[in-house]
Amino acid sequence: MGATPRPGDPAITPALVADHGLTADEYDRLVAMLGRTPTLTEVGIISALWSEHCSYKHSRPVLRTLPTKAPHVLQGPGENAGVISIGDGLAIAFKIESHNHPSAVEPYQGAATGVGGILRDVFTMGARPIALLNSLRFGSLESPRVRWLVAGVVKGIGDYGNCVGIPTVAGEVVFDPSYEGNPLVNAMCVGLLKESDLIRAKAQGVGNPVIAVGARTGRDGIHGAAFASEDLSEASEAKRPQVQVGDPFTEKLLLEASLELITSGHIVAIQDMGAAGLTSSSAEMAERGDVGVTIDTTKVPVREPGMTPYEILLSESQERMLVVARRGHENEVRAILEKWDLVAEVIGEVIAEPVYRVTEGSKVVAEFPGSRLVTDCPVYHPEAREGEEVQRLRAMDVHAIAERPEESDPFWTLEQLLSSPTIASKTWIHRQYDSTVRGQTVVGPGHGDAAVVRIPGTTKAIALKTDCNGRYVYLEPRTGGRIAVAECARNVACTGARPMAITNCLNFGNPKRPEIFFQFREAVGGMGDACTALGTPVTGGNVSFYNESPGRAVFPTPTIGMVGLIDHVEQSVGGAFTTSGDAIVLLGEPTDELGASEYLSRIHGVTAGAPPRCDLERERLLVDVLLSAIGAGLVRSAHDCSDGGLAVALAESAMMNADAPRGFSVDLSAFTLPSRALLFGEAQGRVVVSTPDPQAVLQVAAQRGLPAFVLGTVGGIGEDVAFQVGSKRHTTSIARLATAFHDSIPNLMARVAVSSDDAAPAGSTR
Amino acid sequence: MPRYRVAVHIVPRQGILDPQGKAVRDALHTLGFGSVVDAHVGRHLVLDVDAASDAEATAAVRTMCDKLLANPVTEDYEIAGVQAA
Amino acid sequence: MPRYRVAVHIVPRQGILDPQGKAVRDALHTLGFGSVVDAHVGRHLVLDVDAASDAEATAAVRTMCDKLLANPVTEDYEIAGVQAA
Amino acid sequence: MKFGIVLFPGTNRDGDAWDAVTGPLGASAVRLWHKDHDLQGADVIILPGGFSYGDYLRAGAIARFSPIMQEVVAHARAGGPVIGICNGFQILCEAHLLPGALLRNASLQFRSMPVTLRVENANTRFTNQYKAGQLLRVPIAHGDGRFAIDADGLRALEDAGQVVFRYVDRNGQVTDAANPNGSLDNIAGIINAGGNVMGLMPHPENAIDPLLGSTDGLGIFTSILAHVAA
Ligand SMILES: Nc1ncnc2c1ncn2[C@@H]1O[C@H](COP(=O)(O)OP(=O)(O)O)[C@@H](O)[C@H]1O
Ligand SMILES: [Mg+2]
Repeated sequence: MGATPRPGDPAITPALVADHGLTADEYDRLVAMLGRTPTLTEVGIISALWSEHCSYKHSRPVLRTLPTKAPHVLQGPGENAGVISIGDGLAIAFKIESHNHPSAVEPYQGAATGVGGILRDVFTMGARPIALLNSLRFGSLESPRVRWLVAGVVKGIGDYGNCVGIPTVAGEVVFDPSYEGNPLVNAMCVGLLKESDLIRAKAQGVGNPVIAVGARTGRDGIHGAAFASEDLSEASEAKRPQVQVGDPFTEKLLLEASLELITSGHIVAIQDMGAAGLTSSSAEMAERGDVGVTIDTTKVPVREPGMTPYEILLSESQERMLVVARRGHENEVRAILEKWDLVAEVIGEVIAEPVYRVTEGSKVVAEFPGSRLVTDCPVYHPEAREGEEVQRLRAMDVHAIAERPEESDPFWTLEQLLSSPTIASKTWIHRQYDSTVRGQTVVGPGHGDAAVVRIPGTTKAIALKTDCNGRYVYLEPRTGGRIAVAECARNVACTGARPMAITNCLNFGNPKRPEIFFQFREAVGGMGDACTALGTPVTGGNVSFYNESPGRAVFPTPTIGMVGLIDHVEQSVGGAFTTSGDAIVLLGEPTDELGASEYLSRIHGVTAGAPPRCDLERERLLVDVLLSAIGAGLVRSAHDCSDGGLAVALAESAMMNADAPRGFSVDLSAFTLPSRALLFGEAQGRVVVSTPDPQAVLQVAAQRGLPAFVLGTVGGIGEDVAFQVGSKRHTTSIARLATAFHDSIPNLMARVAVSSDDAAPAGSTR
Repeated sequence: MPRYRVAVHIVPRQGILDPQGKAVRDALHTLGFGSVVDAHVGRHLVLDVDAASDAEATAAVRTMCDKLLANPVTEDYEIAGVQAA
Repeated sequence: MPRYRVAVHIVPRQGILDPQGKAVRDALHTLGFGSVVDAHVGRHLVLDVDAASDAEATAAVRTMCDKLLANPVTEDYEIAGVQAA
Repeated sequence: MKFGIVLFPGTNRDGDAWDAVTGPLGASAVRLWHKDHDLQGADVIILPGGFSYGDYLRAGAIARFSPIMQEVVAHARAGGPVIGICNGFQILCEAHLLPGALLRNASLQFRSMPVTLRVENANTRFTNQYKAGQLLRVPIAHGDGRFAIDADGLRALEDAGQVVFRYVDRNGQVTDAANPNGSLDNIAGIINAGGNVMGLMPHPENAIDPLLGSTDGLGIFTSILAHVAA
């Protein structure tokens, strides 16, 4: 047999092939695979499967270098989500994914459907989602368009997760002009399952029915996957109708129905119809199971009449699943879906013959040999060469930049940094996210370096965080990649959790440009170094290339999402000082490093210098010291030094609890560094802890050879803040710092979120 | 200057998922209103505008819809009526 | 049986705070549309109904509004139009 | 003593309510499916939080017509206790078991944060373990929590002591800043004239564990038990 064109199909011309984002070489490859001219439907299928988004054609060889194994890893990369064991027969499934391009075009729906997709990736593993996180990058909040994006994205994330009833517990938001035209919206989901319920998306069992489950298929998002693989441009604006609308209510029903299906024993495999919809889900399930599959598009429940096989296969309608059931159990599957008011239709079958075949009724409209349509995907090894501009910026002597006169008051500088939107309180954002639903959130957003979520029925909890400093990665990709992992591990360890594993979302520009591919290769290398050193294997992730707007790429942003484990939840700690009279201890030591800092960017408008050194051995020691000290009950709060350095970390600990900001006093005169490096430099491997027993903490550090210093004392609520730097003593009120930190983003967002050249409503009008 | 009351309908674009419309239709069916074949939910805006004429008021509201009130990605709008206010 | 398309407006009752209307008005002012004196936002429902006549279709939709579509405590509704669908 | 926790499509805080009554209270509970007509012998009905039917038309509007709600209404009319939390409160208003309505937050944004509540009436079967004027720290998480009612209705509520909780600041004062959603007179929770049906927007079921920051919500559930024991 073989597929034949449908009446009315356009001829396969070079222009049509190019419209599908296929190169001439890729087209030749397709023709060679088939041994004939492809049909339009086949061109559509291949354009989706061989898009960057689905095929990883530029990234696969580099990703292979990452460490992925450890005894606790039950499922590494290659499935819908990674899975690690946390003991007691329980496991955690987790994954992060980008929805950058859809969010740039329609922030509300783009972000909402991003959350929907990542939830499905987790519950298709048999896990019940228990937490959501998000990692966001925007341009400057001074821009009305950016405010419109922020308002829409935040509302979209909130509305979706809130409705499904999964708490959003942590995240990060960074503002930098490099993201102006191309925001990043990465969503992470974490789920809990019994190890015995783990299910994989592998089609099995000849004769087993293939069933479409959930929402009906409409014409939305056709070619979304190919769209995510292009630079944003005028042309992509014109593709706007491809935006998909999410329905979190249906998602909630689908979640319950899917989990019930999985535990029922009536199905053998389940997979989300995500990017490239039915095509990629069915082809990937067949490839993993090493079987053939047939699909009849006339059986697929559709939302609109007259849909062609091409449209049905490539639709990205949301809230749909593909299921392989046990033969003879179709009615049981239907009954479960009906209970949740959803539809299930048998649309195909697993077959022995090694083909992937699509029919429209009895007529074959697409047919590929074996699993070759997945495995024969092209792989590219682009050239990698560091850009000269970056080399020049990195080599700049940032210490030669003169201080501004106002800097003689370190609290002026601190105020500027605390009100920098990247550092300032994100409460305006996360108060729109339900963080308490499910009743297990021990440390929620804004209260600690990582979220802490309790595991019911055990004494355990998991700690969760996303992190990445794109400026570091830009200026020195390998170091930046290492720091992203190390900072995440520090954040997780600050709650008392042992870092266990990571997922990652690699947001980069166009990989065909040598300087971008250099960033990618080096950053992934750095990430791998850190994962090996810290014992946190990579269990999955997502690559998002082409994050560019005309003329510039975003900062390379390999976002890390980490899971840590706490054995005794009552030992976990938050980030805020709690008790007057506690000693403030610095674990790790300051260095004379200023490069790539928020200080340079905010105070001097400079993105330059080398990022701080990252000593992975030291980072590992720091994690160990934190865990021993917290485990011994010595620590009342822990907060790492990151953007803005030591001074910002101290101030944040003092006022993280917005209702009860505390004064404190520190004496830094023992350090002989230039004061701005001491206060605002971003030396790695440091954590500020508060403790009733500083000597014991120093001893724990000394046993492991980690430098540690008693800096001062925590004060009372509303008391003053004092810094002794060199021979000078500076004091200010905590209220001044708290205002800078807490009011910055609300004040900016209070300005109208649309500009006259933006043709779209603020989320607030709906 | 005279004042006009302009009414605008903003509706989900054809072919775009309308979860609200679906919820309404399903609920009406459950309540026994089987005669409802389809339902869509949009917004109904009423704007009071100062303008020299009703044509000018309508033109101004059109511009507002293009710039702010309707989401060009997912919605269509239509001026439903103009009258002196 | 013939099919009718019935349009319904559901609006916040007078005297009840309309924050959406206020948000729309404020946003329009900031965008430079100072001529907008007031704005109100309600819902616009379009129902396709099988009925013997347009009068019957309208009556059916009224019942739906009383029962489900409008909240008698806070909202008013009005049948905005009926036409053969 | 048995709690019946109703599950509508889109309900998502059923587990939280379950944990609150079966955990610290040690009471028994059953889940009640929206398509059923059977309260399974439950003494107290909880309508938990969530987004029943997506809240797509109006929060709570569609759930009100579920088969199980006929039984809940009958139970309430017979004087049986019913408590609606968040979406449950919205459903009770839509079902006319409680007066008024809950509209979109005045900020037009969802609000998830701890609030301070003042107990206005400690003389109900849901609040007898509190003292009048006592301040509670309890989280909220809702987008449609703005309580609205006409002037006569408001006066009737006030006169009969049917306002049970109000949003206040840390000092117990009713202020605009302490009002998270624009509710009329900072009303956070009310009870019916018969004293057996209560609705509130905040989540007492998420304030039952010191590890999660507050145990102030527990009093509602212990009050119910105390009332039955009395
Ligand atoms: N988008 C977001 N969603 C939820 N929580 C967030 C978000 N952004 C920041 N947070 C929370 O705010 C706090 C501060 O975040 P961040 O500035 O990244 O921490 P750090 O001080 O370690 O750099 C954390 O508790 C974090 O989880
Ligand atoms: Mg950070």
